Amino acid sequence: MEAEVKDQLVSIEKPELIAPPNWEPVIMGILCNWCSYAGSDLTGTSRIQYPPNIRIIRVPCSSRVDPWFLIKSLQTTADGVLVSGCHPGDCHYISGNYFARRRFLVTKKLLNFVGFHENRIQFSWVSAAEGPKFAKVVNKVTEDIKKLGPLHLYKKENFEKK
Amino acid sequence: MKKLTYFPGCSAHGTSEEFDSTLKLVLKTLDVELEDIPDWNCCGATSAHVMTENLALALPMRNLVLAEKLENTTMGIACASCYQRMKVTKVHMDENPELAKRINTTVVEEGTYKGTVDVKSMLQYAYEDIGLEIIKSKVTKPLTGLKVACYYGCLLTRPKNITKFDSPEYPVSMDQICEALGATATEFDYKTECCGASFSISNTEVVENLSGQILAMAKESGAHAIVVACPLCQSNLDMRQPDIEKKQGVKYDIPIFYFTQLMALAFGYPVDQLKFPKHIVAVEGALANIGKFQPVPEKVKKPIKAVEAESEDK
Amino acid sequence: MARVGVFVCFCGANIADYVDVPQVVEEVKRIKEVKFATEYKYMCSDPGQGMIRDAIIQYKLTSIVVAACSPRMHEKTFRKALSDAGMNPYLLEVANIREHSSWVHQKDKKAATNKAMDLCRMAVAKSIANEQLHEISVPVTKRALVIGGGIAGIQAALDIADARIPVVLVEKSPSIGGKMAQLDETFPTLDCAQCILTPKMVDVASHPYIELIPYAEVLELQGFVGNYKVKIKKKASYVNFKTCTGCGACWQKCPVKVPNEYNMGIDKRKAIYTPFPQAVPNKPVIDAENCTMLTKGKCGICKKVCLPGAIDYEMQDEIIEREIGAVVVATGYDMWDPTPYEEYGVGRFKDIITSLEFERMVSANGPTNGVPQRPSDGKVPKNVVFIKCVGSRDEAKGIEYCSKICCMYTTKHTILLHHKVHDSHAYVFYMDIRAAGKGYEEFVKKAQVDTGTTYLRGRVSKIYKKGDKLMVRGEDAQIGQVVEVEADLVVLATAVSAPKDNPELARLLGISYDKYGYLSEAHPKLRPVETAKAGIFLAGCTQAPKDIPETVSQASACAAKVCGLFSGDTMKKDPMVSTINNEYCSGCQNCVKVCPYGAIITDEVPVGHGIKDLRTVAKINEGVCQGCGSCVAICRSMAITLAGFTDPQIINEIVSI
Amino acid sequence: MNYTKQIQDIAAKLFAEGKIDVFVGYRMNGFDENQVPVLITDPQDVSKLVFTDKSVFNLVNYLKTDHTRRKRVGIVVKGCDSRSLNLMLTESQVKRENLYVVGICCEGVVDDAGEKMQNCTDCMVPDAVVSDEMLGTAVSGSGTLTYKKNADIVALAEKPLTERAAYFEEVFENCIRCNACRHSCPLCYCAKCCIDQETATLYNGANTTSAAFHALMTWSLHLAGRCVDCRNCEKACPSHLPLHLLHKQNESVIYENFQEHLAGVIPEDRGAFYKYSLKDPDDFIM
Amino acid sequence: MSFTTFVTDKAGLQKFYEAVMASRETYAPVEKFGKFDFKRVARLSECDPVSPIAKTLSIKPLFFPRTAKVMKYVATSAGTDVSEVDEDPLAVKRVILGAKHCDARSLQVLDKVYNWDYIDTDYQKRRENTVIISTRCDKADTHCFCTSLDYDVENLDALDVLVVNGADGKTYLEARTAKGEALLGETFTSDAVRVTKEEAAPEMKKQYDAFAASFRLKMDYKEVNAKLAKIFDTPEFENVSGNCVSCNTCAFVCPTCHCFKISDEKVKDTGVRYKSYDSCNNGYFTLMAGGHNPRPVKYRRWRQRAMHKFVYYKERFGENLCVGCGKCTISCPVNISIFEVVSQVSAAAGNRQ
Repeated sequence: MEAEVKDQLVSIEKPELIAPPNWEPVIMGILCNWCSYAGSDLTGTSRIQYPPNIRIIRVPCSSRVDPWFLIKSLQTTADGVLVSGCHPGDCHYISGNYFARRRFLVTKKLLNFVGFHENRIQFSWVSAAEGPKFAKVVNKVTEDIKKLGPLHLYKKENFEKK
Repeated sequence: MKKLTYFPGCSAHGTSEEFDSTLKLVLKTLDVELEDIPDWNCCGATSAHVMTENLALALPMRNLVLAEKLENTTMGIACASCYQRMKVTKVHMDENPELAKRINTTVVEEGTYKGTVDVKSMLQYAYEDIGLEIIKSKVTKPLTGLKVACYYGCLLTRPKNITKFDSPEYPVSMDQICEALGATATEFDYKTECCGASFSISNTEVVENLSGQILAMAKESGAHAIVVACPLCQSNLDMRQPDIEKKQGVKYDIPIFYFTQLMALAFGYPVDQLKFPKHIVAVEGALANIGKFQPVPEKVKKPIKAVEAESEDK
Repeated sequence: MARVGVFVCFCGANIADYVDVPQVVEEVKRIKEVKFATEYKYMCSDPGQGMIRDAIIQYKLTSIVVAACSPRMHEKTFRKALSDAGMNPYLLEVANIREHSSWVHQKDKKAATNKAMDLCRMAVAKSIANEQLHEISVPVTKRALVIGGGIAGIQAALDIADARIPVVLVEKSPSIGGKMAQLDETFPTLDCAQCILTPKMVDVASHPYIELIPYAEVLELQGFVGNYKVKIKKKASYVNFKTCTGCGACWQKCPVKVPNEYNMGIDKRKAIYTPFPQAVPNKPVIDAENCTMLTKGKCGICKKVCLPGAIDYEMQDEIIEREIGAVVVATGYDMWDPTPYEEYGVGRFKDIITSLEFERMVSANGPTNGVPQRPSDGKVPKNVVFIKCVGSRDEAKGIEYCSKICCMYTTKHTILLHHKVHDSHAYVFYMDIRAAGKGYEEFVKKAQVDTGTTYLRGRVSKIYKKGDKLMVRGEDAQIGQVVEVEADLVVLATAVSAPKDNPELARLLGISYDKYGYLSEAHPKLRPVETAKAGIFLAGCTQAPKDIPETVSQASACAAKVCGLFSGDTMKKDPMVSTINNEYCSGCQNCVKVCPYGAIITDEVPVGHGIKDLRTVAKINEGVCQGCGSCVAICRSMAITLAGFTDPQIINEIVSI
Repeated sequence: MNYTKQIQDIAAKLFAEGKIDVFVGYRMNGFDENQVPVLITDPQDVSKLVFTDKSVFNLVNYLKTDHTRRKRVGIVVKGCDSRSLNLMLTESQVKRENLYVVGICCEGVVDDAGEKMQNCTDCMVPDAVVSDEMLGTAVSGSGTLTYKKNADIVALAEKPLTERAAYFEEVFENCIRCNACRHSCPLCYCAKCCIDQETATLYNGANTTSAAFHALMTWSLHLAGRCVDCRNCEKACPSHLPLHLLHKQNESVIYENFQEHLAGVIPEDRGAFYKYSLKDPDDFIM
Repeated sequence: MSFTTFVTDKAGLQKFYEAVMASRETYAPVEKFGKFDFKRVARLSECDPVSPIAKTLSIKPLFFPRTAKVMKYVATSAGTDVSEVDEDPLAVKRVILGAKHCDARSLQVLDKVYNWDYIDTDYQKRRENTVIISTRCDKADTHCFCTSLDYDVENLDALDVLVVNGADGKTYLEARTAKGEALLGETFTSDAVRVTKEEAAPEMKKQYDAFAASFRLKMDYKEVNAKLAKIFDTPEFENVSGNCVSCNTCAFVCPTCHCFKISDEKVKDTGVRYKSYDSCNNGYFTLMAGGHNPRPVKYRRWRQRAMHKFVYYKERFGENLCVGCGKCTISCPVNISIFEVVSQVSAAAGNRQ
């Protein structure tokens, strides 16, 4: 029995909380329309398989991503977030991803500072041609977050999570 | 009294002794004191850089490190080959500090390379640091009437990004110095052609061909003499001249002067101090033109930039 | 209360094999706002679309979710289906359950189904916050600006004007014609450049839809596609073009002689001059730098001899403003200056000339009446050496690219030389002969045979003077030897380089340029005529070196683009643009800084609360906005909304799973 | 540090010359050593003005209220205050021509207990960077500014994640969401704070820990690259929360990664989020 | 009914507290970030029953929480399922230690509004189930003025058990209500001495007199009530509100403010409705759905605050909506004192007459 308890997954930020059996993380993926969303479509068209934990939201550009969306996701439904945009220099809107990059770094460091594991907030540049890379990124993020366990910090405590 | 760090090089005490001694006379007039680099060593030319890069850089670096101890900002080098090796080493070291650190370990007992000393050929020093005005002011016996072809050779101005001095293909600095001395510089297109260099010993025929062309072009330009700033050029053009004449069946009789010899002459030093007897081709014929006639005032050579400007006026 | 209809697609077996579609339908039916949900084999088919149309009407739906393939695939199809049913097409949301679920989770049907349900729920949640959007129509000023009056600008202007669209053609020099007007004959057909160009020049001058502004420069461009405002500086010509008859008395009597640019300085022109006899407009201008009347106040001869009294020494530069809708940039090219080739003696030897100088010499209306002469002594050259790639393909001294036209024009020059000086002999030093083009290779082959030109593959290492000859020493790589050619004249095929004013022009137009100074196209393959800025197009060598046929093609392509842009009274535009809520905007103007398109400007609005004062707020020009959303995320006051991707929409998606 | 006399003279002169409508300064609170901000409109009240090391509150905050808007204002600013004023000017919130700025070469102010405040001991820009008139002699030496990383964030960053999480959970739990932090911040001038707008209140309107987390995170990110470390927020917080931690954390990330200036030191500099560099760190992105 | 008074020493008081904690859920001031807030405690060492008044938040949140769940709902196509929230954690039987007199008094004031036209059952239940043990302050704080208001601080019956540290070194505990009497009876240990009220009275009076003499601030609330009622339109409000930064802190820390807002939070199909504090100093407090805002400017909001506390509430319920605790002044970032404001405004009114 004790061994079983040890095997159980705990939340990295709150080790006193144990994940329910067969717990699967939810990852919020926010992708820019022109590169990463197209890349994720290519992953589909190429039938490259990846874990089913990610839920994808389409935005026009990574610069549309308000840090608010990340905070909101982590507070409500997600155990981790992935934001993906065009590679530097490839932004459909010329410079959007450069502005986004600064915000992302500060947001990530701040959330980490107040207690979130840094792997819960991840970023990637995926171009429209990088279907395999998108699968790789999702694999990595899912693996990382599975290791971290469920997120409990600042969750709306009254809502049952699936 | 200006001070100048001096790297004589091996030839200064051998084949080009006249270069060395007249240089010292000239600089005395120009109020420049030479300080020899203590315990200087071979620059590595011409064999080191085809054998090992390390050695080719380490030998000049030792000289540079030693030169830095003298606290002068400039090092003057008589021999064009020595100048080339030093300058190449200095530029490489300054551009690549990592390399400098690595090469420095070889000569670490002499000190650390700092890059504080600039490397200049004596021609460059005379042209840039002394200047035509001062040279002109020291002339007591102008060389009026003497027509000279200035021959720079391959090393003094090339490669351009290393030497950063004068035009690599059609330099004019020596021409202007000669004009300042009162001589006339002829329009001479073979200024930077190859003289055959060290094939002088191993394959004399090459030198005879190449230097032969230079002599022929000089003759065609109407020059009485050729002026050089490189010991090897001087020896090839001078020493091989009789053979060339024999081969081509042409009588050239063009003496090959170091520019310092002409400077010393113009500054009024007696002829017996100028080591003319060391020359193979007799100088008297050429020197006889001095003062013989007022030259038709050919268009005076303008500085490099003015030449470009002139070209627009077709 | 929203009434959402959900349509889940099988996509044949593509979705149905890996996602339990009926279960997805059951799940979405549980959502409060979903009033109708169904499934179908192919939603994109006509019957599928019909189902959507019917359901909209029957269930009074207020927004639609289609769960199928990627929205990048069929969003437009389904939007049309909504339109057909009388519904605003932007009330559609697409849940991507194929690319994002069935195709990527083929081994786990349960997980794929779960994910498909979540994706549908997210789409439903987003659609609840969807709003009716309407295509934006931006009024268009149907007038085009063409910058540059070379063959590219002339062609573009004529093509646009022939479509009855007014064109403003701005040319820097006193006459249009450009480089082509300096050419003698053109490859590969050897027709006379003047003969084919001058009719076009005259057309420009007489075309009712073209306003020609010569001797002028563009100063400023403001606005956005369809609605630009341009400021043009018309330099003072000191000649009243309206009264001038073009008789030429003035320039015949003018005492001041200056090198003639048109003839590459080979001969002289006067201080009052027309650039060349066929100039359009054929009116003289006074060169203010050299005219002694204007510089020193002495002379005034031209005024005395001008019977119509067209000379006006007091004339000032004039600023002309025009409202235009599109811009064609056709500023051409410059010849590269070969001065760095010191080993050739460029600048020292008078008998080394550039190819354009040669072109002028062999031109029938040129300074030497069509017979080449040595600049040094005026003798007709017999041995002429042509050196190609002077500057081109030379990283050390010149530029990296191939100038594209030199091979062909040098071949042409050998022919022209042969025509003009029958006993001449041409030598060509070359690296490669690049003759890709219709009839080009044949032209080169024929020229080699007809002219007997000696082609030497190799670079020239030195040119020196021997007597009155130039000795050209180079390598003949095919025999592996150094060769020396005794030449009377050396012609350098100098590279084509970008106009030196291009960077400044690019800055004032707000477009980009490459490291050489050529203006950048929007896409190297698929959008070679457009720039990144909507409504600005490129024609000719200002984008990259080109020959005349290519230049003309691109100019006509520009014209087609401009005509397309002007095909309606307004331009239609995607409504996914940002808008500002004045009530919340604090006027900090940070959005102005981050907008990549300069679409945000400031505006003054009343303070309100009975206070009689104005405050500054941001204002978005929806004609320019491309909908990236940078400003939305940067706005601390959350005063900016990006239609289609509003905060409530995205937050709804986040909290709906 | 006592500029009471000079400030009274300046204010009196400005009123006499008719250059200002209101002067924003400090007065004694009337019963102990502490001071309160005062907005003086009557020239006769000029004698109430004081300035000592107890003049703590950042007065730039008052430039966003109706009492000063559309008026000509005289104001006293310390180093940190002047930086926030600089940002207000850059962000077009006040017009320079409407201001008469009395800059202080600030030697640091003290808290209620008489101890020098932490932001003063760590102060990198003690002298006012924008002023019409400076009082005192420059405190900052010549030479370049060296960045002092806040000791509190260094200590916290070294702690294990779980401890940090627990610590901040307590911070957010003790937040009563009165929003005093934001109202006392001179740079929170939005017409309606995004946290109070419908989109936000729909999910975070209540005063829960979760909502406090959301509000403080959003707030500190909106001040990232702009916070001038005047600590008005901490002074206002009824729960004495260590709010500076969030700001200093952002400031250090921005300073170390983007090589930006400190907020408000350079005129016309809007802060790190409103520009970018091609050299920004990219290694944290996959 | 007469209530018991006990006399004991410090140790006895501690024993009493420990006994209370052992038998009931107990709330007491707990320090966090230098500020005391009433939290549930299990051990005496966790809390400080005599926390300084200037650093202690009020007990109001224990009756009127900063955020309370009103209801919970699940909305699906089958309909909307509304359910009561889970049991109220504050409605159990409990004891509050270390409450101040002003805190206790505030509940009496609040009772009026909570039992007015609508009876707030949650509040009622919490009140009924709570026993308040209050230690009388020994010295007034700089901003205290409870003795100047319309209640008898000495004989206050808003608290259930009074604790007084007598000048003689003894500790007096007096039950003031039946609830208090019961608690004392249940938990007080035998080593304390039971005395009559009269016996304890001199020492307690002495302590009270010393306390009452320590007040810096004194005013005549009747004069304030009367004058304020007449000067709704005085420009003086504009002056006194000049340096207010509208931060809302005063309302959030005030033991008598009771304005709240309602908000929903919904994730997926499930939602919760919350009731949370709000403040009349907030510019959007009175913004109506139609867009009209009757109090768009700061001085009007300030006037409302002052008038509500000293005029309107008094008119409706006969009490001042202020207990003189000074918490708003202490918390105010710019030290605006409600005392100063009302004094200044009514003084201005005096000048006008």
